[in-house]
Amino acid sequence: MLKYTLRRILGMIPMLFLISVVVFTLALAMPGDPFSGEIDPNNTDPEYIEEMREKLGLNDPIHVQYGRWITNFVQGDFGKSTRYKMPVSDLIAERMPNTIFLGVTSLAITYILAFAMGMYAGRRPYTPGDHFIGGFNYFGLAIPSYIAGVFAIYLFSFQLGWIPFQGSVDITLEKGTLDYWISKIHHVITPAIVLGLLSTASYTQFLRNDIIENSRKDFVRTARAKGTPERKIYNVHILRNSVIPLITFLGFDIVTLVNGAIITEAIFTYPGIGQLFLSSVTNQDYPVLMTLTMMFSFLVLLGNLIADILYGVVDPRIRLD
Amino acid sequence: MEVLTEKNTKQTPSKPPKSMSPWAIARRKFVRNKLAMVSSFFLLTVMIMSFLAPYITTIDITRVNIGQMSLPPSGEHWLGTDKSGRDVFVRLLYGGRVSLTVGIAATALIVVFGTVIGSIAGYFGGVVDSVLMRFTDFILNFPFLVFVIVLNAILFGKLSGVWVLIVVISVLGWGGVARLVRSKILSEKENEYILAAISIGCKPSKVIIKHLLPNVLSTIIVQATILFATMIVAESGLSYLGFGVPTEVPSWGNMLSTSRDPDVMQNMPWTWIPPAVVLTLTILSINFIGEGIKDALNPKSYR
Amino acid sequence: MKNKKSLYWLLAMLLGLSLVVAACGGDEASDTDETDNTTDNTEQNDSTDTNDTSNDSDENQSDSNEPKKGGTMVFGVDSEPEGLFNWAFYGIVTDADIISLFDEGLIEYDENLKPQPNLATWETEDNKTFTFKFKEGVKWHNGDELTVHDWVFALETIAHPDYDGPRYANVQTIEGAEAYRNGEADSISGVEVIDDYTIKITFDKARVNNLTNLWTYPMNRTAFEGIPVAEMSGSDPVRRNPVGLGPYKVENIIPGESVELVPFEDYWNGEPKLDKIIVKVVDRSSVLGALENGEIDFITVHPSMGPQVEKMNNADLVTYPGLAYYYVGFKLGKFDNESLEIVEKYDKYANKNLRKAMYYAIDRETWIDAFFSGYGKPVNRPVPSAHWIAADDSELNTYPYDPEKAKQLLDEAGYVDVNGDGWREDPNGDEFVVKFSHYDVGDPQYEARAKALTQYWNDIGLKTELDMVEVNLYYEMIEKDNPEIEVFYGGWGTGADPDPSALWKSDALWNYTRYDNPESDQLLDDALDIDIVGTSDEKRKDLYVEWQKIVNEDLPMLYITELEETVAVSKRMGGMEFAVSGWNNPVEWYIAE
Amino acid sequence: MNITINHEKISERKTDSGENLLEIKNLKTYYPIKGGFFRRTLGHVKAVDNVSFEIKKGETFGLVGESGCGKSTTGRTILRLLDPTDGQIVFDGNDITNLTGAKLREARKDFQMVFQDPYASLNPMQMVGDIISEPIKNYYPRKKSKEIKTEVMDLLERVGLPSDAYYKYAHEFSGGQRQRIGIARALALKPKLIVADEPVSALDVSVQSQVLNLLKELQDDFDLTYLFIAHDLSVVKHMSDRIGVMYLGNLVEVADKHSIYDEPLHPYTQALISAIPEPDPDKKKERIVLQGDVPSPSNPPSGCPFHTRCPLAKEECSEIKPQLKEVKQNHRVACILYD
Repeated sequence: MLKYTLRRILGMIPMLFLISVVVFTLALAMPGDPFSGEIDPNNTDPEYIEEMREKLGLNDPIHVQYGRWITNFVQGDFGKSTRYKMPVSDLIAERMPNTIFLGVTSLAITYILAFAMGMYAGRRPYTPGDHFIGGFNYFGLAIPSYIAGVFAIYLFSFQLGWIPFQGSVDITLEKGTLDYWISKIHHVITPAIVLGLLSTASYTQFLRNDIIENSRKDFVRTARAKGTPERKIYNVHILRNSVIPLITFLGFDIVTLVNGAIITEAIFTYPGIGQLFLSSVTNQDYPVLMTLTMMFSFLVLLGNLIADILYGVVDPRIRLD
Repeated sequence: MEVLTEKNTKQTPSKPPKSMSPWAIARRKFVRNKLAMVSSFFLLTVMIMSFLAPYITTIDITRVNIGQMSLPPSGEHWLGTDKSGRDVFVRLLYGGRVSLTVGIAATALIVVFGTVIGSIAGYFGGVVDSVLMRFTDFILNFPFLVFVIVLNAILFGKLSGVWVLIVVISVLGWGGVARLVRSKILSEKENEYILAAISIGCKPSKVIIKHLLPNVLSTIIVQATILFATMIVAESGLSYLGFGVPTEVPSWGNMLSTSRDPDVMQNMPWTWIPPAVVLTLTILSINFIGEGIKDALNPKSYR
Repeated sequence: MKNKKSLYWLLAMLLGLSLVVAACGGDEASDTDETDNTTDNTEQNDSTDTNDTSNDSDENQSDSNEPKKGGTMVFGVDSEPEGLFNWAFYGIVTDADIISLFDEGLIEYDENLKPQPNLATWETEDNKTFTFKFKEGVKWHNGDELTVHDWVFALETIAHPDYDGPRYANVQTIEGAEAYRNGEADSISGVEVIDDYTIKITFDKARVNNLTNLWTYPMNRTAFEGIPVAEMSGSDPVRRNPVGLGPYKVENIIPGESVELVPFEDYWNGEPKLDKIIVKVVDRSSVLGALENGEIDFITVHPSMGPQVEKMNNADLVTYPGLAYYYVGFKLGKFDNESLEIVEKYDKYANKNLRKAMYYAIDRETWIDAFFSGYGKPVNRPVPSAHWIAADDSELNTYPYDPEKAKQLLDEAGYVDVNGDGWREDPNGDEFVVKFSHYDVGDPQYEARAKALTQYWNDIGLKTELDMVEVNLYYEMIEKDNPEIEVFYGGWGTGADPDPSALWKSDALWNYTRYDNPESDQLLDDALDIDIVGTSDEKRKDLYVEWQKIVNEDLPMLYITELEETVAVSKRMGGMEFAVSGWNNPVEWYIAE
Repeated sequence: MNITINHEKISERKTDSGENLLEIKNLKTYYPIKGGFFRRTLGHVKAVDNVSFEIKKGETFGLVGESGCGKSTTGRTILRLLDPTDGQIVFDGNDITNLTGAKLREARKDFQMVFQDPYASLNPMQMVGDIISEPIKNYYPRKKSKEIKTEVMDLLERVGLPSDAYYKYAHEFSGGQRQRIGIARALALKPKLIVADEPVSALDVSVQSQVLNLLKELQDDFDLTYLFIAHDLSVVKHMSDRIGVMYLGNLVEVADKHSIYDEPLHPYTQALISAIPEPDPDKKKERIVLQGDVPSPSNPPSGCPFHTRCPLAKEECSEIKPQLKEVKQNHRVACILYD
């Protein structure tokens, strides 16, 4: 297991290297210089631009440019945002907590809702309650998250006024106070639900089916025969068996969150990494764009790794070696 | 020996009683699935109306009608007009054309490419498999949305119209199918009928196409329905964010993106609720059809 | 060559201050792709009688009750600030709007865009040497007193070789700035400190517009102490704890999201009345909802939202004249970026009658009503009406909507349908297709309005194709004279200084149409020549009117519209006033109820 | 059950035409074991380790051994469905060891296989007619489809299937019928050699004999040579002319049927034969029970592969690997006892 994990981690290195080549190539292929943002549009003197290009090394052969970029990158120097004029790492550090908060809340809500609904439906299959939850799930799987987001803002923010329509926190509150955190949760709750909608629906479905299947298995019959209370059968015996496969989805959740955050943050004007990414594309802020793309790729790699490892941990039948 | 007695009964080759192929069985099961049938009917209607849009209406869909802007639904304009004075209903049809085209084309490209790569890797194994699968992993490890957005920004204006988007999402999307097909092929390959096929002189290409693929086709079809839904969502989502099909092309996502204008969102719901509803129902019906096919193709039914 | 280069520098400098690339229409797009540096129109203006094209600003603010103290104002911005909260470093309008709440400059501009003293007064004899006298006792937010040294610090920062902001052009004309930048001098020789409150600035030569081009924003020296110029733009005093001179000071910044401002007790020019100003980023899609719910008290809105705001019970729409105009340009030639001259002439659109016909074909009134909710009017010259050099329409040709006249002009010019396919062919009988390009920022309305223009031309028999191009690519293609671009839509904003040289002279990079008329070049040069116009605005204006007549007749571009600035102000706000130069000093603002 | 019906016939068959249809020389088939940090090949599973024998034209050669001893691998390697690691396969005078691509495909015409699992060996998506006609179409693409159909109908009839089977799918048939389809497919090309890999082990006992008898009839009709692989000695006994016994990838004894059954020489063979249930309950015989498990073929014991379980093992058995030697006429054995 450990060996497998180690090998997988080592295997990520060439993958990251290849991705970095692709990212660099893409940046070169985008309209304009990959570093053209650093050239001041108001200093259009050709000689000055030439001097700048020389200074930035844009006249070097491409592999030299790549080498310089990747060397700095590996050392944690991601360059300076051409738009915000600050180190990319600082910029990401500023936004990162918001996205992590959003992601974690989304995960928490997903799991809570999925458990509540999945267990209810699984215990009482083919009842109206189950059908209702089933219907909800089908819609959850079918409604694109941005449509759900637009409806949510329209309804909850503007019509009902329950939730804020933008931002991550009320600025007037002092950092660290209880109110501050309540405000943060208040801001994050709707985007988090929208972000987790798809996973919630699929987990609920999965849990329900698994519980129904498990409830027909021998160990449940045995427990029943022994007179174990029904509640205990479901909460202990069946749930334990149904939860295990669910855990393995955690890795894939990271991947889903990466993609989902971009859309959700854009709809809710939630200042996180996803929004930063979108604006870096429209503003051709290459250092930010390249760093974020690398970061997202790394997260996906990590997510897949975690998924595979959890698979192995949870289900020893799957031979990893 | 009763076998011998049977042997004596000479029978001339005659047109036999109808025998149920595995596909026929699946078809019968599918037809019995009400939800799937209703969904198929809905999807078919949407598709036919969308693709026949140019024949249903003669309105020039691109024309901006300054005198008829922002009209609510009426007898003349069933779903009203948008801010450009274009008829929303007609746009909905044309939008479906684009969204469904993107969905179908991207799904087709992905399925074909993924199946080719996956079956080659799975069938030949060894070095071929390693190389192809490393490449697949490489593609799979790109965050889909991120790279679609970046690639789309690069190709913008270099390729025309919706094909940029189709090509981009196809290039990035085939990894999952390739992996799935490969694993299915690997397990299907263990069956002796594959050895039999080799021993009766089938070329590798024939083994894959005639023997392996028909047996993994059910998986591929189910996967294709999921992909189809995903691709439609991807198109509309990207268009909503402004990275999808060009704004001048009507698509459901582009129609929905008008709701980013608060005026439209609050005061002209007739322009964005129809695409939202049709889109959601389309995805829903594709999902139901997918479920139906999955049930119908459940191998327990015939093996 | 040497000569050419310095000329180029001059143009770049002029452009830097006086003209603005209104990439997608300054105000109308919240999109952050604009490299706006409209330092001027964000100036506060405390002259009480505003140049009143604002329809209901009076009724709004003249609640005649005394300005009250207290309350929190929520100041909405519809795009995310970049967080460069310093005049010397900011890049986009949103940042400038926020800076103007907590910082101000030495001079300001009145409703006629003429400089007025603010923190300093000035005197000059010859338009070459200026003596500035600072107000005494003006305090920075950190308690320091404002002295001329803060200004010198700002000027030297901007002239420093490591400076990475876009404002060097505003310092470059000071004598010795170039030498300082090249490292040949330790200080700028044209900057002479007389005492803590008096300073003399000498320019390299006398110009009509030296003052309007000069950098007049001091920087607090203590805040930036120890920070190398190269690192300033990312440093704390710019991004996290800006120190200004304005009526409010920055209390807290949540990057990309909101800024909290509180009153500055020692403000020199009155007493701030609000307890707090919260700057909030509001996505465009949420603007109306937020206004309706009273969650924001002020925000700049797109003209298309205007009618909705007008209907609201708790907010008013205020309009005031803008400084941008929109046009349809024709590529008439090819520019060489190295030699700075037009090296080739295209003849596809060279026929003046063709251009005139295309102008007559457009129903601008209807078009503006449809796409800008009427918050704009047709313009007949490349100068916004609000500007003091604007020629009166009576002096110019006008091109009202007249499709018949358009067709007639085309017939005369030889553009007739010879093969009977319904489209006109060119005078040689070859197929003629107008290729029209418009930038695309993902807003469907842009496509609609561009399409509408092509329809006007289609209607007079000119076959027109529309091409929507991604906005970054669009300006690159226009600037490089990419052959894909033939007829294009664009917008320019002007600043306080009226000089249009950088957009119109034949050797200017930003002369996108590649318009080449020696007469026009001469007039533009004369208007800047101190020997010809002296210090007389009248003489200068006459020359510019003459020039406008020429470009109105030549039509290298079709001047489409000038838009009004549209802002939404909550009914509970008092004391807010707007003019062409922007809004008044925030110190006047209060909450009425 | 009437397994005995054709017994006499078999024993009377002429077996020694003297000509070898198939010669296997030092055949080795190894599977690599990958592992470790860098996924290198760490070792090999020696599924077939140095096996040599020959099959004469027209005879049935039985290959027996416990499951996992490599007999199926041997069969598949001979048909070149697996690639041999080393050794030589000579079929009808031609070396087919290194044939590839089109040449190998061409050679395949003459040797076919009947598979163990009648459920997995028929493509569920094909109609029976297609399954049987496919080999003909592969090799005679120009043959008229009508002609092919007639041939297939004949084959169906010959293997005892109703003619309407042509349009049916495999899932509509019982195991025995399916195996008949498999046999018909193997016969379609009129091969010289058929490798029958445990053709009845997956079938109900009641139909096993029918299929076995069918195979025997076909052998006469089509002039076939069989390599008959089975783990069941009684089945092999009825089918084969000569028998080879495999243990852990090695051939330990080869002889004609009578010699093997009447006087098995190798201790392993002796143990196997003692385990055959005797139809006559009075005829008691001592059963040799082997100790321990079959060792892993990835790590076979040194010396004689059987020494770990051999009741007669000596010390040197763990050191010297005995070679197959002819100790009597037409009776070869690999055991130190007969050196």
